[in-house]
Amino acid sequence: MPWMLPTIMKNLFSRPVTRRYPYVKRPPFPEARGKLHFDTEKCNLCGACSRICPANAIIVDKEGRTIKYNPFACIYCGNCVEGCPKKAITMDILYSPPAIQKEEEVITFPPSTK
Amino acid sequence: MNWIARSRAKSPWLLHYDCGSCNGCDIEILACLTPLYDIERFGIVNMGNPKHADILLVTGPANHPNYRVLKNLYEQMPEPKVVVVVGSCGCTGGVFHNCPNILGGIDKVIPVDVYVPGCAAKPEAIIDGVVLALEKLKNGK
Amino acid sequence: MAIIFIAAIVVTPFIGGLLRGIDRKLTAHMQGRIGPPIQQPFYDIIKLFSKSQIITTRSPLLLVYGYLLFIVAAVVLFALKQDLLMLILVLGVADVLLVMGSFSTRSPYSQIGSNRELLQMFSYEPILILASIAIYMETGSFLISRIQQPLLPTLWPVYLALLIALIILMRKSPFDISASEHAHQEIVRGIFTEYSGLYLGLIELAHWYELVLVLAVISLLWTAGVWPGILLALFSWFIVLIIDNINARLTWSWMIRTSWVAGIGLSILNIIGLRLFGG
Amino acid sequence: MTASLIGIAILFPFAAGFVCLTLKNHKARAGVVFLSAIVLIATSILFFSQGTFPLGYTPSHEWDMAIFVLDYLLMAYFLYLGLNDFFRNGIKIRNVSTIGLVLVQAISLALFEFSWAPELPITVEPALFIDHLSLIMCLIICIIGSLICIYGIKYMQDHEKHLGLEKTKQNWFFFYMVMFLGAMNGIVFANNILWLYFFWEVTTLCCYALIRHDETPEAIESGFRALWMNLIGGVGFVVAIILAFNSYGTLSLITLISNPTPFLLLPLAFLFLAALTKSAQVPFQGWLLGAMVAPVPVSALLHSSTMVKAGVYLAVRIAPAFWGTSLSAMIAVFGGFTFMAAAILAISQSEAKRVLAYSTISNLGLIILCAGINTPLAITAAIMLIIFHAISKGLLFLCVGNIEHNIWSKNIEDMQGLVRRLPLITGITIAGMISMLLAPFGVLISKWAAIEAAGASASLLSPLILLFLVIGSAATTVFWVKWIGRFLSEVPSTEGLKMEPFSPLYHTPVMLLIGGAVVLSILIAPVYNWLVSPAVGTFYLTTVSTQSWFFRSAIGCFVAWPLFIVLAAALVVPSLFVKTKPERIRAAYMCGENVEYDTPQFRSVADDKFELQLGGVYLEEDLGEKKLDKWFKVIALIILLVLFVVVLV
Amino acid sequence: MARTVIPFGPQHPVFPEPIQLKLECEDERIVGVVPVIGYISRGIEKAAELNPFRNNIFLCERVCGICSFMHALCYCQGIEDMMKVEVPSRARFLRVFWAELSRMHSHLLWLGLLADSFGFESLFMQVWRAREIILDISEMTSGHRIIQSTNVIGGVRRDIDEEMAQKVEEMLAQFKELADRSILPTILNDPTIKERTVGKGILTKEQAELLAAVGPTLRGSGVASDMRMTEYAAYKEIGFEPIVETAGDSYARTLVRVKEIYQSLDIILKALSMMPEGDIAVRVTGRPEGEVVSRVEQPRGELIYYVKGNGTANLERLKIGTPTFANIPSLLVMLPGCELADVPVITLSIDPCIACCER
Ligand code: SF4
Ligand code: SF4
Ligand code: SF4
Ligand code: SF4
Ligand code: SF4
Ligand code: SF4
Ligand code: SF4
Ligand code: SF4
Repeated sequence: MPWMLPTIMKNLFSRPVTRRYPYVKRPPFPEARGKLHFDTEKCNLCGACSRICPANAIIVDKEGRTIKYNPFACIYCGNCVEGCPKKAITMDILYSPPAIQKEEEVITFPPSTK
Repeated sequence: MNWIARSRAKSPWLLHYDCGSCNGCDIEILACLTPLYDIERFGIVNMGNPKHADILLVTGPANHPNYRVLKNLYEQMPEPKVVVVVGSCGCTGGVFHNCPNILGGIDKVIPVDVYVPGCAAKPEAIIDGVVLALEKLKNGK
Repeated sequence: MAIIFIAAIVVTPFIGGLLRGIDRKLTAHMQGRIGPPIQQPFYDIIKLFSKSQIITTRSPLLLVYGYLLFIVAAVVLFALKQDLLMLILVLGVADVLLVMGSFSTRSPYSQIGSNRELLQMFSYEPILILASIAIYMETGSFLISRIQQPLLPTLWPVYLALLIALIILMRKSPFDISASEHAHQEIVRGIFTEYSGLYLGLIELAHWYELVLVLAVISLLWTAGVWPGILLALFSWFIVLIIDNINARLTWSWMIRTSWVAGIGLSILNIIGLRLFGG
Repeated sequence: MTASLIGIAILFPFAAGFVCLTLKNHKARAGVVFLSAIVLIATSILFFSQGTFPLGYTPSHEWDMAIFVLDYLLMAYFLYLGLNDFFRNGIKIRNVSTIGLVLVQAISLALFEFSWAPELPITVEPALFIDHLSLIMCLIICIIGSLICIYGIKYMQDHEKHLGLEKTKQNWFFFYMVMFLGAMNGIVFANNILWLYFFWEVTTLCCYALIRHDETPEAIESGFRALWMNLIGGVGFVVAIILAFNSYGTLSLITLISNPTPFLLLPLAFLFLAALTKSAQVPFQGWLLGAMVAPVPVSALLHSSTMVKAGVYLAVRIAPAFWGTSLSAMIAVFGGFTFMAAAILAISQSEAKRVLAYSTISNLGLIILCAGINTPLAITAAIMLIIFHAISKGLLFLCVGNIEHNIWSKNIEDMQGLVRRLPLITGITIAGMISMLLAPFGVLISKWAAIEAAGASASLLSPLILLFLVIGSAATTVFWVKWIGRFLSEVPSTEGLKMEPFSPLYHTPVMLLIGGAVVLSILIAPVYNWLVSPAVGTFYLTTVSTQSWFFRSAIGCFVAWPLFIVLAAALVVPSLFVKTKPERIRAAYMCGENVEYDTPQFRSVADDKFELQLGGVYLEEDLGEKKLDKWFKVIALIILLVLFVVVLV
Repeated sequence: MARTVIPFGPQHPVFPEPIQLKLECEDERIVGVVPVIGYISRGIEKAAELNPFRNNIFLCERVCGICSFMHALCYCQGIEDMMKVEVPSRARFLRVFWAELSRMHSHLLWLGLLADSFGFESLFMQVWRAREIILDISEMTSGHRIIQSTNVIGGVRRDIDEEMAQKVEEMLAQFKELADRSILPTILNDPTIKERTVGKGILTKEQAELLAAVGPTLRGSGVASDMRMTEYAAYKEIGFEPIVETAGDSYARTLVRVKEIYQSLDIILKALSMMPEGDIAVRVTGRPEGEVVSRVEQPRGELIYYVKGNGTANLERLKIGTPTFANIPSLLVMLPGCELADVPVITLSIDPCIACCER
């Protein structure tokens, strides 16, 4: 009964601890795992990321020279980042935003120069 | 009318249903209620009862034993109502995409208005998602 | 008289809504949160009024109007300074109609909630009636208009008992038994579970009236001028908020025990005291 | 004119009863019952509109002689009943106590009349005395009692059909039913206490016979219980007669009441004992609960207009005589305790008629409490309670009887969702309960007056009385509302309500009664002015005024009719514009596992469908009869003991 | 006597997860309980046979998001056992670090839910506010707030450097201060909390052993049993004593968990200070073959992974034995006879987690 009293009184007379998101945004931790970026320069469309993705979120189309990445399936584990032989995938510290439509990202590669 | 739209946007009440999630997103939803995120700032209250709710927050993928319950809850919510799916597995099946008991994303069962990706979705992302949903609510859907 | 009549009907819900808003704000602050804006209850109620209506059965809907109307009637009776005991009985009518309404659907949680609401009435009604009798013994009349002296010095045990009733009526911990205001407990929203939209809004509106009314009754205990009375009421209200935040919610049997032993006990002792030494 | 009306009111039912007994033809009997009902109703109304009150009337002395003889015949019959049972079934509490009590009564009465009394039979001028209180009782008996008899015509047909009886026993049934009314009129008119005593014993006889009507072992047992418990009251009566005559030399009730002296307290206490056995106060509630085995019209009659009302009538009648004494305060405590105890016990009951019975006991306790408080406001409350309780309780019994004949059960649990199955009768029942329970109906106005009177009572015991009063009235709300809740608990459905077929003999009496309850509650001011105020005014200064139809006492004011407007608005307005379109109907919330929206089923173990069951709350463990009954009886006995001690000291 | 039979769940505000209790009551006294489970069964064990064995780490983490780290740990330890991999000792210490961090956040989460279940909202808020500090530590060190995703077969994926360790210690001190000031005294002393928990849902020592309860449910009944006593990861070096209470009621279980929060705090600090330098992972090649049983102590009790490999990239069988599944029978002993209002409290007192119970 009275044991909670000091706490609530202290709370009542001090500033709330609430983070005022979305008006004030806290910078994410440097280690935070967010959405993926594919570097079309480095990637050679080997497909390793697709094979090791536990969520089946990456589809590499070697012929069509596209990578389809589905942020709504991705579990942000970073397995692909670590597994990519070319280090072509980087992970943002910002999470991918909510959306009204779930659209896959299609990353198109310039035609092969070989 | 303006008043109504405004009030709708200012007073969204939640119903949360866990359809087969791993708990990760559920506890992040609960975390949104707590002092650090405090979504009651936006008038959001977690109601726990479909008849009082405006927003249905669903976590987890749709699975066979559970989709019927989800449907029932959705039907018991009065209009206007919106559905927000939280978490990658609810959006598409995510990491559970090849589990035998899974139907797939929640949109296989009920119409979904907002998708919040992430595994687990961060509280910030959930707030963003709800804010998106409010736009829909405002217009009476 | 007509002015008082209309003012009571129109102004009361605004005060009630505002109090609810401040209530939520203060509660949030006590928990270290920012909380909703103070006008939040008004947003809520407008939203509820604008929702589409879904219905289980018809009778609860009819009875909700009765609940609201009788509470408004009680408020008017207060504003016109009528008989206090009658006012309490009229309040009882309102509550009975609410309970009947939520009994009207075969729904597990609203039934359990209604049963508990009955037990709540079982707990607080005696306190209110005894309070009105104690006030009578001091003033010589049940009419509110006859209260002229400050009553708190002789009626403080009754005041303490009324605080218990106030907790129950405001549906706050530890006696938030029938509706579980925070909705995360065993009976969902209890008695309110099956109401939605407009009807839930009407109930909320009635609740605002009821809140103001009960506070007004408490303010009677100090009628050496209006302001001290109002301060007393607000003070009591604030005490209830604090009690709400430092207690777990208890069970109905505990509620009945406390309200009977403490609430009825204090009131009866007070009445015995008045009978023996004064009045 | 008045003389013949009195004659009709008392004698006609006896005559009609004998005619019923001889008639074997159902139609003819129904005709007689119907006719006597009309005659009685007409008589009482004529009486009310014609007479000037109070009035005394003394019929010729042959009647004194007749009653003198009949008295002993009656006792002989009781003795025969006891002995008969003794020889058939051996020693049992029931026959031993019957025999013992009859003998005590007969011997002491004989000793008194044959050796001490100066003349034989003792006559009193006037033998009959009729004031407004008697008149109110007469109206209740004749109107409500008659309606119940009419209802009984069809009820007993169905009842016997259900039992599969070959030979009808209805002639006996109506013999006692109709005679009962005459005896009751006798009680309320009598001024000679010996007459009063005779009619008192006749009601005991009727009550006994009607309870054992079905002749099941349980019925016989209950009949005997009613008999011997009421004989205790009879003994009380005889003692009171002897004591009163010894100290006053007269047996005129009115003389005694209008000249109270301290010596009077003891006979009054004994009269009160008779009153409280008759009105089944704790600890004597057993017989009334047992009486529930009787057919419904019997219960309705016992509870509303006859029998138990005789008890409270007597208590209210003699109240002026003990005004301001310690006896008065103790009576208030006693009544208050019964009010509370019975209301609490009613919570744990699941059988409809038992709930009604406890409610009756409780309300009678309240009336006795008012008689004990004994201020004009309290007596007003008592008389209004007698009126409104009679109407509502008679109504409720008839309703339950009707329901029983539709669902063949008296268990409240089986009445779940009955509004959908039998909307008409259920609606009336609920209205009847509301008239017992909610402001601004008459019962509640009376209760309001009772509480204010108790608050204003100067007695040192008043805090105790108040305690009983508030707890009792809170408990009353609980048991009524949870029962109403049972009725209302229905499953969502898109279909509209379908009324059950209208059955004139069943539905007319209940409709008349509910109409009466509502109209009289609305017209509380004129009812008060025409009936209650003069009745109170015979012995008290009235303090209630009905300015602008508000019910106003010196210390408070009840504004009834505006509340009726609110009630009407609350019922009528929304029902005009609340529309339930089928597409809006949803299932009740069952955690998402509803099977269909219109069945009370949910999915559970192994995906099977399970019936949702919602039992009522009975708090059996905390407030059950098993736990509390003993203690309540003990406490009540102690109070009674203290009461007598107080009187003797 | 009138009987009430109602569904309690799957969607019920008391349970964050879907489970149904079919309750039978008389008045409000519970006379029968049948639990209905299976609402969130996804078929993870089957899916684990379809995935490459390394990917299963991520799947196993999502058996449940609360003690996800333990699942990954248990799985990795199993595979490592099977493949005879020697895990570097720094990695073992880091595993202890995250494991105990999970335990803290799990217990705090549970404590908040318990407070909410008996309507003590302000306590719920305080607890979860304190919990955010733990989550921040988690995000700072692993990149995820609740699913740390730091285990790999052969070690861990993230390291904690000096600076970060410093920061962690600061934040833990902050947490301790908050907990000491506002949470602990309330839980230890508040009479209303005791009213709601003491003597509710008693599980005797004999019953607990007979029904094979695990974790705090078992320890609350006086049995000193904790998988950490088997000294996996770095518990051997750090040292470990299980926390035991003897009353066997809901309050005892609460106390066990509250004390474990403090114990975990100590273990984390010890792990940070004792952590040896070195690699955080070894490279593992080859494919698992054979079968193994791996056990770790989750916040809720003993977690068992049975892994069977057949020399291919896919496992032949993965079987998960979870603590809640083991604790449900004890629940069925505790519930009958209690009040309806106690159902949430007692149910939560075993800290039910349906996600991993049903997988
Ligand atoms: S693994 Fe790397 S290089 Fe290969 S396809 Fe993926 S992103 Fe490109
Ligand atoms: S982060 Fe994980 S889930 Fe997302 S794409 Fe990469 S491997 Fe797949
Ligand atoms: S999205 Fe991830 S964290 Fe969220 S419920 Fe699904 S698996 Fe769990
Ligand atoms: S397969 Fe299903 S039905 Fe058969 S035993 Fe298993 S759970 Fe039961
Ligand atoms: S849990 Fe069993 S039944 Fe379900 S998918 Fe896995 S293997 Fe099949
Ligand atoms: S016990 Fe609970 S928290 Fe832990 S893994 Fe299982 S479901 Fe998750
Ligand atoms: S599934 Fe496990 S717990 Fe159940 S019977 Fe089999 S071995 Fe025992
Ligand atoms: S509970 Fe165990 S035995 Fe039953 S289906 Fe699930 S995994 Fe199989």
